[in-house]
Amino acid sequence: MASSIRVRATANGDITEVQALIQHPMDTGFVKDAKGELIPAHYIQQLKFECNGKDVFVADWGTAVSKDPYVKFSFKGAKKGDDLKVSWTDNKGASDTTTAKIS
Amino acid sequence: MTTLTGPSATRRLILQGAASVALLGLGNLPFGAAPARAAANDKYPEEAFKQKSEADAIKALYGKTAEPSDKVKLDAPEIAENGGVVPISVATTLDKVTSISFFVAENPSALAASYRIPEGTIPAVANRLKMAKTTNVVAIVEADGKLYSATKEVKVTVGGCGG
Amino acid sequence: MKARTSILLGSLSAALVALALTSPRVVAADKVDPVADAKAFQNFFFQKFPTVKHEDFVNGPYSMNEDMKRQWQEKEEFPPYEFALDAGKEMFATPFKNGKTYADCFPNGGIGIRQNYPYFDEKEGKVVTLELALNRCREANGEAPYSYVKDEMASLTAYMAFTSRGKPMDIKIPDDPRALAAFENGKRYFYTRRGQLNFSCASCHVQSPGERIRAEILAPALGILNAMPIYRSEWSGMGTTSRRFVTCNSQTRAVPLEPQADEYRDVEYFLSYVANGLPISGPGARP
Amino acid sequence: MKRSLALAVVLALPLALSLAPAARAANEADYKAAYAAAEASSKEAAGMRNQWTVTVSTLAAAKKAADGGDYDRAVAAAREAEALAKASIFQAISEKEAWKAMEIR
Repeated sequence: MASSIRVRATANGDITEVQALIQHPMDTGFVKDAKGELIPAHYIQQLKFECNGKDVFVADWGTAVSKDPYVKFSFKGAKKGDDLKVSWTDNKGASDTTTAKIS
Repeated sequence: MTTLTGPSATRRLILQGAASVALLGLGNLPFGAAPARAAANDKYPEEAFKQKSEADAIKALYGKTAEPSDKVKLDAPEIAENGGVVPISVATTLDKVTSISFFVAENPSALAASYRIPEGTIPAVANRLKMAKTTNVVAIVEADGKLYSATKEVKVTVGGCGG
Repeated sequence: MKARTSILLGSLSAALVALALTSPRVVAADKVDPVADAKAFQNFFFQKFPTVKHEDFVNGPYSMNEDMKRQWQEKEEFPPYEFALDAGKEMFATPFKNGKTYADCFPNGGIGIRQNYPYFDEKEGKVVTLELALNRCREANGEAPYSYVKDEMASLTAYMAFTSRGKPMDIKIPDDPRALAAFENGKRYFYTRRGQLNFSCASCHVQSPGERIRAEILAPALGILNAMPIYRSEWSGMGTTSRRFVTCNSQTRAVPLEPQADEYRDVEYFLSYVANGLPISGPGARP
Repeated sequence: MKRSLALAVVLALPLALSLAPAARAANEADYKAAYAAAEASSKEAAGMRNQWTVTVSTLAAAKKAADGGDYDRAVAAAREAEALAKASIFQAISEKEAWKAMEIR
């Protein structure tokens, strides 16, 4: 099974730009299914990016983040070839992790 | 998919074949039970995400109030093409930024996302948020222990609660 | 309930009366001339939207509105169809139980050929769409067919479209009266009003592209299929050409036909042919 | 398009008023007759591949009301469904030629 996380990390000089897209339903808990029953809330609560043993970005999310969430940020201090570790956990205790090489 | 709840006969007439996205009146719904926590040792701001109003959410998250600042640049569309996916970003020229948070004023709970910005990370974030209806989006930047905000109204005609 | 229906009924009869009064031009025994039709079709859109670059029509409503175009460009930085595209690529490369692959069913191994679909199959005497060809490929290799509207079918066609991006749509109409009849039938389907709202495909996508129906900005009919399959925010997911036809029908309150019904195959043939020369842009992202 | 809709609403008002409820309470036989007529028209529309979603749902509503013993409502819904089906048939017939008026040439 392919990872739920897609990351692109590109170093340009001292600044690395990171874009990530995660496959996740991000159900709000307010939407009904075809049978008229509420689909329980199911959403990523925390998404973390680590590089060279240090957190470079931590996202705390509620249900108002769109389905298949996307985020973009930049940080300093990394170079091409460094590993960027990305991990998330959701409100049901599920999680996923991936490591991307900075290009 | 989703169920269509309660559009009036008049609205149905006016729809003229427009899509049947559920426009749930979310503002009126009672807040659901707290979800189970995923991990116990992180600092996920559970309480702040539970607050309905923007003011309460800001208080729960930061314990103080924000002042508007033109150094906080909030970028959001005039009219969201779909309330389910509204691209919103913020950047700032302020120094010593430690966090950036996004609030959608009239969502069922106002706090949408909060980002911790460690030293060395550029204080700029782009993300995509759900909006239940036309309302203000507020970005708050925490810099040197103080809070600065920028606000922009985004019009939503297809609500973002259909999924 | 009752009043509402009557009003809508009234609206239908009024529209029909209006139509009768404005007296459509009497058309006497037209010759089917696809080349002239395509030229007129493209010219109509080029003149209606003189500032839109021709190749931009394949970007649907985003070619017509700046604010939306910006939202789209932001989305395209990491497009929502990315997961479907990856899944499609993997599926395309994975052999069937008998060891064969999709590549064995298509010219050029299925790569860069999207612009030639649908085509008219002279053996069958009917239009064959890419979705149909994919399911026939599966069945010929002992696999169960996929749903035509989304999921695996959307992923597979997303990948095949992606390998054809930028190639001009290139639909042929062979010298076969049945092919001309299919084209004509597709054209008729496109312009025929249906459903309680009394809308044809053309009511929205010829007369009003760029305008809002409630919140949605309508896409121009020209190039609309070049972007298929699409990730629609409104669907929170992917959909194929079949899904687009089916939902369009329901939105006018017409009971949709079964996916890949002859009428749908013909209208896809017509719409693709009149977009000849415009680039494939699929998979697309739409509101 | 918008103008024609507004016009349609104005034109439709007398029609809406003419659909006042019947004076006598309907019975099962009334319903069966009304439903059979509606079903026949609906099948004809489907055969022309021009069924409307509202015909199907109104027909279902008629049946549901009858199952619940509300024959007034069942008859009204069945008649509505029949009218909708007939309108869709009319639409299909008139569009056999009328579509050409919309064609880009």
